[in-house]
Amino acid sequence: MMLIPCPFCGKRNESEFIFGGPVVAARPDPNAVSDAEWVEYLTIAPNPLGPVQEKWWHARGCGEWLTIWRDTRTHDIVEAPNGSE
Amino acid sequence: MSYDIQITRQSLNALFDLKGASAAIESWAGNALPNLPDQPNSRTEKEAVELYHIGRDHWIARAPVGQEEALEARLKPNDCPADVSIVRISDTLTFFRVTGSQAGEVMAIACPLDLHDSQFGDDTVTYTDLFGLKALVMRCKDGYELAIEQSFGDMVEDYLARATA
Amino acid sequence: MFVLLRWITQTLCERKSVCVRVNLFIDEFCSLINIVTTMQKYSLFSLARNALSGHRNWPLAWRSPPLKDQYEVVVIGAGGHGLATAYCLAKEFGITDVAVLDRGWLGGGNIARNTVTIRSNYMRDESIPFYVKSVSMYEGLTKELNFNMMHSKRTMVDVVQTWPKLRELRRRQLVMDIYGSTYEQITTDELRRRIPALTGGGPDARLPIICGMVHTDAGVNRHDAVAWGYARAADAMGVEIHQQTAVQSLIRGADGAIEGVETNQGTVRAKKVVVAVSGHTTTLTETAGLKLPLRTMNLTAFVSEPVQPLVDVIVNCPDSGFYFSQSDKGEMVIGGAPDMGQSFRRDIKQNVFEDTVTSMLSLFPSFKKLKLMRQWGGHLDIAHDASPIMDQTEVPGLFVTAGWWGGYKAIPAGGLTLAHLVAKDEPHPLMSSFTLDRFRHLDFVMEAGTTTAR
Amino acid sequence: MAQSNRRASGGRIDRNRPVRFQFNGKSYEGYEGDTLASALLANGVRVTARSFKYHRPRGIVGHGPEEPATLVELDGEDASGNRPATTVPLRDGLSARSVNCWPSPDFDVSGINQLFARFIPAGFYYKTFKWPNWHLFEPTIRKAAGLAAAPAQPPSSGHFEARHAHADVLIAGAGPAGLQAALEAGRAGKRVFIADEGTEAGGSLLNRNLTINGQPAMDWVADAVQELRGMGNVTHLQNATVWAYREHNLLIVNEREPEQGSVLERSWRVRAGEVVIATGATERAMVFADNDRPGVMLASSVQAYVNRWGVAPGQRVVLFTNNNSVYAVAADLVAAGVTVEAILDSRDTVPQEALDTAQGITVHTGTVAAGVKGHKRLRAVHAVSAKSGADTWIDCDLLGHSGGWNPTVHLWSQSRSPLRFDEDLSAFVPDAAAQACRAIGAAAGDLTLDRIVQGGLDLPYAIEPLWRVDVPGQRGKAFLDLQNDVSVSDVQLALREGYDNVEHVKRYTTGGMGIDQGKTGNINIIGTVAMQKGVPLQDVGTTTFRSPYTPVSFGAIGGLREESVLFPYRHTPVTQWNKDNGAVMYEAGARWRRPGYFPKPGEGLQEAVNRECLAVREGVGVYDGSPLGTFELKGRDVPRFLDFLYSNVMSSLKPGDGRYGLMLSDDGLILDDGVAFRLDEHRWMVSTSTGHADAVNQHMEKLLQTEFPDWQVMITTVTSQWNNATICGPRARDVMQALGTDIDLSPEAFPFMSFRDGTVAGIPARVVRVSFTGELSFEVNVAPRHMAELWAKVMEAGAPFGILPVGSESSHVLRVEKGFLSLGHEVDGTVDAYDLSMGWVMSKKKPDYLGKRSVALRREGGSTRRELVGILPGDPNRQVPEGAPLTLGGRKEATEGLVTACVWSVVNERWVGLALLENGHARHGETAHVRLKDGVIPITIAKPVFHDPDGKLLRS
Repeated sequence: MMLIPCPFCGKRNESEFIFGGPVVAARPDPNAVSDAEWVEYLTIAPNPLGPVQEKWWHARGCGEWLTIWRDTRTHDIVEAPNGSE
Repeated sequence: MSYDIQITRQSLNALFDLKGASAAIESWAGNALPNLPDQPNSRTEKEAVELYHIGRDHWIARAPVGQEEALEARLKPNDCPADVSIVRISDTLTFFRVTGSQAGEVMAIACPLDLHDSQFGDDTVTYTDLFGLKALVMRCKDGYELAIEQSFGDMVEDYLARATA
Repeated sequence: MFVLLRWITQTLCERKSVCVRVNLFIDEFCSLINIVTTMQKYSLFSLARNALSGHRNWPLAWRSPPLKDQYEVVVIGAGGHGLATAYCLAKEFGITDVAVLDRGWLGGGNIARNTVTIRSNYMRDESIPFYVKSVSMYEGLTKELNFNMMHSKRTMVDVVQTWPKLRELRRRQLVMDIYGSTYEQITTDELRRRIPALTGGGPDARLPIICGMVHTDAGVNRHDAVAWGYARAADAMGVEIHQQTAVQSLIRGADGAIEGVETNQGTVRAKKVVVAVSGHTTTLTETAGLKLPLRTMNLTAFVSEPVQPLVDVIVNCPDSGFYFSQSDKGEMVIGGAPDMGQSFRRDIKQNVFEDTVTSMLSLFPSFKKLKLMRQWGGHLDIAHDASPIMDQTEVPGLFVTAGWWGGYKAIPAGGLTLAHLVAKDEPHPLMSSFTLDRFRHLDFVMEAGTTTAR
Repeated sequence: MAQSNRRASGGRIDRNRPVRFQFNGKSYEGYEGDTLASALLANGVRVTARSFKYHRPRGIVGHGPEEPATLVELDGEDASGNRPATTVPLRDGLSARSVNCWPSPDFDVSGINQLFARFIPAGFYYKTFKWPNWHLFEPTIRKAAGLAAAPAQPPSSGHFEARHAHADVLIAGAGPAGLQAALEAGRAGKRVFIADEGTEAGGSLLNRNLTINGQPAMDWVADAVQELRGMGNVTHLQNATVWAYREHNLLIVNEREPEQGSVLERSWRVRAGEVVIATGATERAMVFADNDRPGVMLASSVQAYVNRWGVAPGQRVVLFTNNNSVYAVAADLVAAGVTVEAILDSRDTVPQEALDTAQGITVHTGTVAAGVKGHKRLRAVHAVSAKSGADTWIDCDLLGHSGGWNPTVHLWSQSRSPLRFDEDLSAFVPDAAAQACRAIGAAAGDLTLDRIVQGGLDLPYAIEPLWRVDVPGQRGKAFLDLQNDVSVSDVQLALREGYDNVEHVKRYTTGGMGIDQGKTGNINIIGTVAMQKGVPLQDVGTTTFRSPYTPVSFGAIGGLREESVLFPYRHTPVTQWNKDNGAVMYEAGARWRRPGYFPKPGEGLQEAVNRECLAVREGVGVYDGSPLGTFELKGRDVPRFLDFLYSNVMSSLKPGDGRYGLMLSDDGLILDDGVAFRLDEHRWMVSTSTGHADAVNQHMEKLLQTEFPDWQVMITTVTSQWNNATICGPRARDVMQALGTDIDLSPEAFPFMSFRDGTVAGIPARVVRVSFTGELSFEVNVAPRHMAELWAKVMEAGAPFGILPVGSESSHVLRVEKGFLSLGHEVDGTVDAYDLSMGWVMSKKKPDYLGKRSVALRREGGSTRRELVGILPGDPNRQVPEGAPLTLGGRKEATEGLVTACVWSVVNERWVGLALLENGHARHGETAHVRLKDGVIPITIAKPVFHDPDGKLLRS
């Protein structure tokens, strides 16, 4: 069980959170993209052997949706890698 | 009971859920409420009305059930502007008190939160995980007060009984 | 002689119709000779004979030949699927110039860390025939590979605790009937008779037991033996297995097609490369600029201390979210739900773990004094629709088998169908629904609500 | 003779408190403070077990959790299996039995296996038992395995507990290093949590005769414990094992017999700022022929029994070593009046300080123990000079051996911190930390007291590794893993056959896979592999250390949650009424339990359901609809939000009106269906299906917070602020009148799909006109505080009209008769709105909403659709099982659809059903075929509505 930093509450036990999936590309205008682009947006998620950006919901806490960078090898919560926001 | 504690299930409270920017809420209902707590997960009180700051742009006002109508009349949930949400939720939460010398130990069974004085002060109030449910936790005289979604009331009473069997 | 025979068939094969049969026959024949000639037969007698010579004369189960710089086919991953595929390439399709590369030790992937549940109780027309085939292949594997897999066809029993689950399982049963896979409902009394340790789930329980479902085709076996048996048989037919040979990237030619792999032992060329590395599929395919709808998760399991025989079936409790069987060593091998979130960390999540244990104790209260002995986790990659992917990718010559969770039960048929795909460049009928093509129009294969037993 | 090996004095036992216990049916006496092992040794019991595979006689080898040989099964209240005798505290009335031997370890029938040993080498079962098939042999093999029996019952009294704890520093181990660290952190005012697996603090000091600043080391321990007890910021647990090191510095501690009335064991989940691993070191065995004979013991264990338990496990002792620690053992033995015949040291030169410690004792340098005499009790040791090969037999009744020391790095390794092989210690030691943790003391490789506590005196450590004794011509098995009977020849066989990775060796030989997880032997397996392959140990590497460090009972892990509280459960104010009125309760979604049906005495499901359905169709019924998810939405952007969320248009709703809608996921799958009402300009009420309430809430919050942070929408969950009694049926309006309300109930004033606020039976209520049954319905919503009262009044007011409570079974029948959608039945992840003939719900006007593009894309793909149809079994009295497949002509082949529901229709007086069928919409009137295992049922395909097709009734 991890300790997840909530912007409102501070570090809290993972059991207070619900996993919300990895952060994927912004939703494109469905009327402006090709079928292939639309399918890629829906089905492709980053799956790195290392830091991944993901969403968590503080469901049993303040209700905040938050974003963290987590290293998939160690589960350590890490700084955003260079080049990402 | 193998732990030195008392568990008391409380009757109805008057509860109102308030959402919106603090300025907006203050300007609409400021006089009806204590000062808005500025610290996250902290509480203020004025004339038996308590105000819990339990989320971003999110507060809960609590008063004795006897004041429910009066408070509602002052908060006017149905008339408040678009950028403020006020909803009566008195029936949605059931409150318990866990008091006694070993209250802390029973809370340690119930929830993962660090309730040490250095981490969890007298004016702290926060949502956390309690027996796997979302619950409001705060200190009270000789122990802790917790609130869970009303429909889980019987279950939590059952859990607490087992925890202290 | 092997070569000669093949040559004869090639020349013979103007008249296609005969050709196929002859060819198959020849392949059979050759591979048969192959095994017999190069692999020492294991038997009670060979055991006795070797005992007298102090077991000093057992040959290597597999060779460690030097790594060549070129092969007809390179299979990445010496796990269950990789080894089975290599074996079938040689045995079924006569392709023996095959190298299986693994960054670690053979059989060290998920096949080294799973709960060996073999079953075919699926729900969709796309899935059931494939798993029926795989289960039957497993049953013959000990003899085929001359290696005791200790296959134990001990049936799986579902403990049903909610009506929606029963409805789902009944639906599954009715479709399975069509494909000759067995599934039958039994009463709670019968259930408790077959599993005496199942004393929880009574009328006052949180989820009272409603009934049981029995899947007699299900079984368990010895996972290491599966890896070793395939490795030994494949090796005997000329397949090379290279351990400690880490593939760092895939090489594409100017035409975009696959050309080989870059390894820590140097470059290896091949016109056909198979990626069979559950969990790490995308890590490799990304090096070829390929995007796949896969995410890697961690599925954990644990075993109890070994105890005297107590439960002789696979117990699956979909409503409570756990399943277990008792190994021949006496350990209860227990599995639960996967962790949330992507993970390459083979470790158990305490909360997920506690939930699984709690569920188990509520149905098997006498296990409270049973002790946890060991726990572990394994990586698996889950496709967007949670169904497997077996296909030649948009990179010509690059094949993937991925998205298996509970891929253990799929190893024999998975190896067969993948070898078919690689050898013939077209999907095997049993796997034709599981190509990447299905995502082009979001035609997901939703194996909705398969059991917790993966 | 009672306690023949008990020394006259000494030991940390209470000689005034004798304890009676039973072992394999014989009764013995020991003292308070004994372990089962020390008591057995005190009583001169030599053969205490049989081995797993060959059933060789075994004795006690160790003194702690490392014990590989003697596992026992406890009877009675503390029934549990496979317990190392060395970790079982002796208590009055304790009754223990050796595992895997019959009738007794002294005379064990299966001992015969020893004769066949050569035929059953490592992995023999992979090579045989194939013909005719494994099933023939499996039962026998299974019976032979498995050690102890599983406890037949849960503990008859008491319970387990799991709790959370938080600490600045967690210290694993209360030996000298751990106590030292605890004192320092405690004095610095940190929150300290120190746990130790032993019954008493002190660690290795308990077993040794050392001094700190001239005082007995145990005095220093006593003072330390005393000081810690006085600190409010320190939690100190003994008999508590830190068994797992998880991510983010979460460690799990198993506390046995805590001082808390009825708590049997307690599990602590400790979240620590820093972790200090002070778990000490474990002595490793020497590997030589017959090194498993009773009387062959770890040297440090001999020392422990003499010093801590006042037991002399032997009278004439030979010690065999490759390192210094044994010389201190010799000194303690001499001091205790035990004869040390000789020390065999494999090293050619022994450090002088070591020799000085053991003055007067014969030391044979460059000499090894090649083998031993004695089957059930040791008689002599075969001493062989490594150089000259000269050999002698030395008579003795005990051989203490030490292959050196391994830092106990299990927790360190579990933290995913790497190990490195230290050449000086010839052992794996902690390398760089991967989490906020550090190892100290012996666990870090500081193996002697002088390096741990200031003023501590100890013999400096030195070692020359000897991974196995290899004397030509020496017969007998040399064991690497006693518990699984793995010998050197097994490992050699594995390597010979190509299983040359250490993981292969482990799996092929099962070495180190026992309950002790190879605490004494693994390193020797690695050493043997390294020797064989001629590579350094570092390159061979270790096998993974996995939790738990020592076995933990599942009860302790599970804690309290069990039986009725396994999963959360919810109730409405009517739940009790339902039970009191004989409802059969079902598990509904979202942890609710709802009434399935209300059978009268002697009535079956079908009769009860028919009765309830008739009431609704011809009179009136009522059900508790409280569990429906309900949300209040507020803000300027609610309309555009709902338009994005639902597939149809909601923004056009006028205050007071509502609309049914579908929510899709963005890849075009149906998430949920429900109703949205506009309360006023900026306030909306959204209701969801019971089971998806939480999911929809998460869905909405995720969109608003992560996709549209600027949109002004505020969501409040009011599921439990509103309960409702839904009154449905032709007489519903009459019941409402009878209840009394200030709301004008006429269809004109109060049409379908609208709501009104007012009072019902004097209770403030919001009445909503929706219908899930197809009949005229009033959903009377009130605050839960009034629900029980309302329910009672409804039953009372409805009585004259024959009102009946309706369970979920009847709701199912009623909605099927109407062809209303049920997510659990008709929606299984493959169908879309068009398949359900609900194309009208897919807005054409809106350029974009969740799922629109994907549904279109999927349809463009042209794959055959399975469409919702009604079905009428050819035989009106023949029910079709739900889920039954439809196949072309009823042939045994791939399905073309399935029956999603089939119910007895009270209005049609026949079985009717719904199905998903390929191109079903175009096939109304045709015949399709249900394929069952043993037959075919022809059915007629029909429009999926069997009652009031134009919906006149629900609008009435």
